[in-house]
Amino acid sequence: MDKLLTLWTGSGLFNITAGQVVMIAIGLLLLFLAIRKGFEPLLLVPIGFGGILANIPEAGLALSAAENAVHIAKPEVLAAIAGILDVSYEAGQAVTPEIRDAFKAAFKDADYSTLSMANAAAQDFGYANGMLYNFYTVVIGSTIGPLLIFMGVGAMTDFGPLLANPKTMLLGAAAQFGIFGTVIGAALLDWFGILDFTILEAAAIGIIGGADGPTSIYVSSVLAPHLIGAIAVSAYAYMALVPMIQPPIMKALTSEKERAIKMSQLRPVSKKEKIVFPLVVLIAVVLFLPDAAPLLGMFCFGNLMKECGVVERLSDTAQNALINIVTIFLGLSVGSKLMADKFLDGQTLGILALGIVAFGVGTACGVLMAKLMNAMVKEKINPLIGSAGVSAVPMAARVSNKVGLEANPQNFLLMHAMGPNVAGVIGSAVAAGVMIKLLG
Amino acid sequence: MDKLLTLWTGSGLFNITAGQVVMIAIGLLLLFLAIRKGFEPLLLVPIGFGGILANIPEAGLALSAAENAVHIAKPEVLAAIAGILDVSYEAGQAVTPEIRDAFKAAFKDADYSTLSMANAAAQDFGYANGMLYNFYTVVIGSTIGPLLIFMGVGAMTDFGPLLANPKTMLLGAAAQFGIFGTVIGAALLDWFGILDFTILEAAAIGIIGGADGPTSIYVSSVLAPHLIGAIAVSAYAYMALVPMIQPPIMKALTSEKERAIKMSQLRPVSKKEKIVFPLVVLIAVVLFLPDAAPLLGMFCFGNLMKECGVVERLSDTAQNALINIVTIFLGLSVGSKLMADKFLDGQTLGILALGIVAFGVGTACGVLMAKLMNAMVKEKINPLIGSAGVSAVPMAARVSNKVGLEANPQNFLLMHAMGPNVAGVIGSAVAAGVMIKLLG
Amino acid sequence: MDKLLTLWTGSGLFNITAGQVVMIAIGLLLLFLAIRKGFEPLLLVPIGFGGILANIPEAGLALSAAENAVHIAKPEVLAAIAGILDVSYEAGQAVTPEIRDAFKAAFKDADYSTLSMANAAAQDFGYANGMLYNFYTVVIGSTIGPLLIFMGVGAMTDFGPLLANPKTMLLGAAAQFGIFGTVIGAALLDWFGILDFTILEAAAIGIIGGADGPTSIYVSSVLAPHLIGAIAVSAYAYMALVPMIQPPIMKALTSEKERAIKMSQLRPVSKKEKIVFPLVVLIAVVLFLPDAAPLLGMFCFGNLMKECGVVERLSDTAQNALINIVTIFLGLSVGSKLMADKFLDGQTLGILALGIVAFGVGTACGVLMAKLMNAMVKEKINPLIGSAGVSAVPMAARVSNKVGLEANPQNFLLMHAMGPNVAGVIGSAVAAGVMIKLLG
Amino acid sequence: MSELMSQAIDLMIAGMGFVFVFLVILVFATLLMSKIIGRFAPPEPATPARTPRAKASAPAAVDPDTAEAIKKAIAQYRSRHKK
Amino acid sequence: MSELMSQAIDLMIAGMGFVFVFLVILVFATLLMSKIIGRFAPPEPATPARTPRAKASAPAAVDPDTAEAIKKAIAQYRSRHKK
Amino acid sequence: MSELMSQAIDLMIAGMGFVFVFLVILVFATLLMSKIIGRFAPPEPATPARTPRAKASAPAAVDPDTAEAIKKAIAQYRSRHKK
Ligand code: NA
Ligand code: NA
Ligand code: NA
Repeated sequence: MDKLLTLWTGSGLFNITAGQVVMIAIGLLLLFLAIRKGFEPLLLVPIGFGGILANIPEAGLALSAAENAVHIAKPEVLAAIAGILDVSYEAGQAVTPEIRDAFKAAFKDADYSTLSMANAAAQDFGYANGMLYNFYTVVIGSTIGPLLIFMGVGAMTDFGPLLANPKTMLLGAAAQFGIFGTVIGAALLDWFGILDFTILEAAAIGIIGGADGPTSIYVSSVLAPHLIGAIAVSAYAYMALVPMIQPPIMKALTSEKERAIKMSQLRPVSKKEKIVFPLVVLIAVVLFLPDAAPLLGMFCFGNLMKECGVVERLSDTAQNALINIVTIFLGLSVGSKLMADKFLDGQTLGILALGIVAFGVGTACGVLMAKLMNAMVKEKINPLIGSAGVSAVPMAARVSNKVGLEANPQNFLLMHAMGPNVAGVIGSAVAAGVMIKLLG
Repeated sequence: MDKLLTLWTGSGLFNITAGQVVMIAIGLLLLFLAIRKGFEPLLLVPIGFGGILANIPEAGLALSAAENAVHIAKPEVLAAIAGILDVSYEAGQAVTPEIRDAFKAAFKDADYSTLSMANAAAQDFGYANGMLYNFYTVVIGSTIGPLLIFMGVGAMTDFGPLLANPKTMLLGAAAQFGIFGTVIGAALLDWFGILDFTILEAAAIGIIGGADGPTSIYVSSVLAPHLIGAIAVSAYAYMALVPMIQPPIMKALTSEKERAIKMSQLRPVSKKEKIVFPLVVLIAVVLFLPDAAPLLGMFCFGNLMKECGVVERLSDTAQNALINIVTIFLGLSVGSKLMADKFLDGQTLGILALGIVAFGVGTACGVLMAKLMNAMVKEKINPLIGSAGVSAVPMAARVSNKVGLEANPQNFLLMHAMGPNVAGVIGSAVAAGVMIKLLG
Repeated sequence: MDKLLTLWTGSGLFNITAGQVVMIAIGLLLLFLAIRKGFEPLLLVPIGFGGILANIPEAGLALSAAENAVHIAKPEVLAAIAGILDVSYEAGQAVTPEIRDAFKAAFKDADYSTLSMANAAAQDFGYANGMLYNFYTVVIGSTIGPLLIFMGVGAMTDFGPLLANPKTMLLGAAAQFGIFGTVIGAALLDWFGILDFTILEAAAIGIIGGADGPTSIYVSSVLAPHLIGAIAVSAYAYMALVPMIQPPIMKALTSEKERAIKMSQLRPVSKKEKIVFPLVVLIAVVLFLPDAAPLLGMFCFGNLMKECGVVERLSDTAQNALINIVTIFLGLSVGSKLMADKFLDGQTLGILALGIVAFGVGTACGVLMAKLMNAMVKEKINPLIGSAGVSAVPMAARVSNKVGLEANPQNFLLMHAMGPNVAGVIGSAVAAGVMIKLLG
Repeated sequence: MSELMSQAIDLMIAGMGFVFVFLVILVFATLLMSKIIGRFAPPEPATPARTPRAKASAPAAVDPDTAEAIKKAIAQYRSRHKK
Repeated sequence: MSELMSQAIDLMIAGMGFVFVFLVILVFATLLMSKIIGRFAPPEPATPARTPRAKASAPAAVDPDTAEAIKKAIAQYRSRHKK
Repeated sequence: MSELMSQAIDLMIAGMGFVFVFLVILVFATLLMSKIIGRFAPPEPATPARTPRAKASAPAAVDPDTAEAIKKAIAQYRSRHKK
């Protein structure tokens, strides 16, 4: 009977909190959006599932050994950990909610060595890190996960259209206004007292405007790891919504005549140019922005493996087995940050609201930049390809093509839009490097 | 000459012990069974090979840095490690077998922090963890290996037959008597003074009755890591022997007429049911047994990836590259626990003896449960499918089919047996969760 | 303006050193050789790219957290690390080049625990290990990378030709003179005061003569990790140059008549022999050279998986996904050792000079051994297959075939040369084991 | 009765009890799920139940000879492109 | 103006400035590269620009039916040889 | 003679000695193995020795054109189903 009681008091039904119920519902919603609505399923299926796992009461899958020990709260263990974290707690003292909060605050503020010691102490008493906590530490904490995804994306990217018309890179630059405009937006929310943000948090939120999943995860893991769940969900959800977000903005900012501009066919690009281009980007990174080296370095490495033609084995693995393995763990790791007490918060709503602003501003600036370029050069470009500069590869380029076809059924913009589209990836990685340099 | 002497005194021939010879022979036997007899080769080839590697004299592949340092026994190193482990040893003192035993005992009892410090000290003196020790720590010590295998198995499992006839789940429940019956068996051996077991060891041995490799490895890594070698070998060997173990029991407990019962064809199952089912299982885990969350969570995640149809890339990787990579390392890691001084022990014989009891009891209870159900409901089920409830997917289901065909050549039970077969996987994962909850 | 200044003073252009420029040029040269000239591209593309990444000024991708902290040199951080490393530095003191050198020397001499503590302290202040430093630690520092490559190579190796004519193993033995002759060569350079080497360095350089990439990386990671970059580059470059290095030596040591010797066709080899052979090698390792166990153990494991025919899934993964993933990381990790201040050194030139000697001596000894064998046995072997004993699989065997065809257009030596070719792999792994046993 | 024996019996009661409770709940939850999906969802082309994991009886849409030929072609293709 | 707002504006100026400088330099570097390669390198059969990442419009060298047949053959082959 | 030189010579003697001893033993062990297997085992269809690792000369059971066609089909199939 004793044992059955243990089972009952340890069950989810006995322990579940309202927050966990809500978060599990959100996890199921993400799965629904991914599976039925096709919202970036490769990431949102693992993220949604990881979110559910992270909110299983008593399982502690997303907690460190020390956090699990504090949750169980055996007096002697608590006392040992309190000593390390410098929390005032005596063995035997009642465990009030205030004491729990003191521990939580201590975990948040503790430095690397202190956390290591607290975890080691908890492991001495037989507690273990949760599965998702381990995934997060290895895949995101070390920053390796987003970098490997970036390598794989590099190995899937064709810079041909960009090389055929390099000046479209400027569209990819302009669209990064979405990033920095959103930082201003966060600062405004803070100024009006609606929400509190630090500059680190504001910058991490801004990167949603980069419309690039691994860049968002990388930057937020460096600048504001506690927001990574909300930022990643926001970034992937709005990337999936690009076909709904962008067209109204594109149409509002362009005339029917501009949208019907036909662009001349792209020149063929030689194999050699494609091989040398990632090295040119790399050298530019070396000379101007070392802090973008991890992201752009891995991206260029992936692209070089693809284009050089002599390491097909490696390129194929980077595009398949490796990126798939990393995606599974990356998604579950991001899901581990969807814990109720960290996610259900005003900041999350702010992040979702700012995310859509970010996409909108980026889209608008890309289109406006195209119009500005048309005012200065002779050979006109169709301003619709400007919106592709936000990245969201290849969805945004397809949107440009589709809106272009509506204006002129003979107007195929897909190839022309791929140039700014991949330039947007480079642009947001550069923006990420600047942010990390100045704030990190 | 000096150097040749070093080579000779460091050679295997000079140092090999009788125990190592026996264990290498056992490793070769496992390879023979796997390669020539087809005994679960995917696991037993790496386990057998790992077992040989672990018993190479002087190589220390399965030892930690500190254990390797103690084996070499340079006085100053030994003194440093003795200080950390609290063994009484003075630098310069002769290294008697008693002192070696004292170190071994200290390693066994030491907590996490102490072991880390001892290893760090040994590494300061240039010793390194053995290759297999590292594999074990990363793959099994962290519990990640069995969980990833379970994810891959989930991605290969079709719950269709179970969904078409959910009441066969009860057969998968009944067969878990094999697990708990074996725990009682171990307690009996202990009671009669034949062998000594703790309740943790008894529970870990019982899980052999789950007839599921990764579950066995997961549970024994949590409850009794020192027995993992014997338990895994026993579990995989008896799974391979299912076509010999089960039929006599099945025939003894059923009449010719019962064995000839024809079951009606299974209804078709819709794609939606298959997508939602892993989520239903997950919610049940959330509500009732959080401690089964790692195992069943990963299993359901794999199955959802397979069924949802939108992440084929990930599902394919989970079923191929990832599960294969993990299997290689998991097998070698289990093999690392086949070291002579830990494996050649009365307990191992007890585990082998109890393992076959476990399979037999599980088989019998599955069949009897089917007969009990027939006594209560109108639509009869063929009791032969009860034995498939032990798991051992898909071997046990094939055995049900084969014995059924012997009784009635028109009687195809394979699909009907797959239901209890996969229910047995869920059942033993639940049993694993209960054991870990109550004892872990 | 302040921020723009930060960006400028943090840029590569502002900080780059002449050494870094040279190293980036060397990285580009390696890429050129790999991509245009086909020099072992699978390794040299990642190594060359990793070399460029490692030399990005200010990015610190190949540095540990503590080294990065010392590079940035904030007084309080420097003081904390100085305390751990026992460097005399007071917070606030000016950071002179001497102090930097004192830190560098301290990093080089520090033991495992001290380095861990220094890194932990740096992480407390927010510094992180560079990406390539992490890759190196996980893939090479743990020795796992080269071992997994060796497993994959084992799974791609066919011992058939060797089994058909086992006495050609002696050619693979003789060619290892290249290894030990090079050690003597390094000792000579040291004796004449041209360069300084320790015996560990000399041995690590010698292993280039093994003409086997993973063996070279494994041995140098154990004996002389600071030389791993130069040794790996040298080994792979000369392996690519085998078609230029070997023929003149082969022709100089053989007469036209010897080169025209036709060898009788190899007997067919049964499947069983192929399955048992890796186990025979393993048992020989067990009995005679435990220190070769990691390398030859993994090699035999890979080969057994291939030949046994019952674990095709695992064999296929070992030959594809797994070896490709490891190759990517191994190459980048080796590249991380191409940092200017460690690579641009007289020793590197010495290593390049000794490397070609190693290949030449190995080739010559293989050919001479074949002639010696011809002097003693009746059935003549073509001495051209002796040169294949250096390894460099399968290039060296192809060279034997090509030179043989020049002497006699009906003379197909490829199959006969594959025997000594794979024997050379075993031979250099044995030599590696001896070196590690006697010096490691 | 020894300490271990009583622990083992306790464990069996709690364990088997829980396994049955869990799977009985799962039976009802599954039946409920199928009913709900059957009622609210539009009928879709259902896939007949197939052998899990083993897939031994996969529908032979391609005859073994063709599969063999393709297998060889793939092997040959790989052998050329693999290192 | 709040501290955060001034930081955010600073970040925007530095960030957008830098992004533009970087990409403008990259435009010129790319043009230069293409010119150099075009001048010094022998003409080679150029590949026309294709859709990156998506590869949706890959040239249909094989008709869908054939691809489907091969897909099935591969699936069937795998199902036999996979565990 | 310098310290290093004498160490190097020692290493050569021990090393080459050991390499030869090991491989000579392996030659005899291999011959013995083949003899035992040949005597005790029933004759089986033997595979002729093939090029290891390179596999360049794999038997051309499928002609290159077919392989090319299949390669294209696979590439096309992948391009549709890959992200
Ligand atoms: Na972007
Ligand atoms: Na089971
Ligand atoms: Na060699």
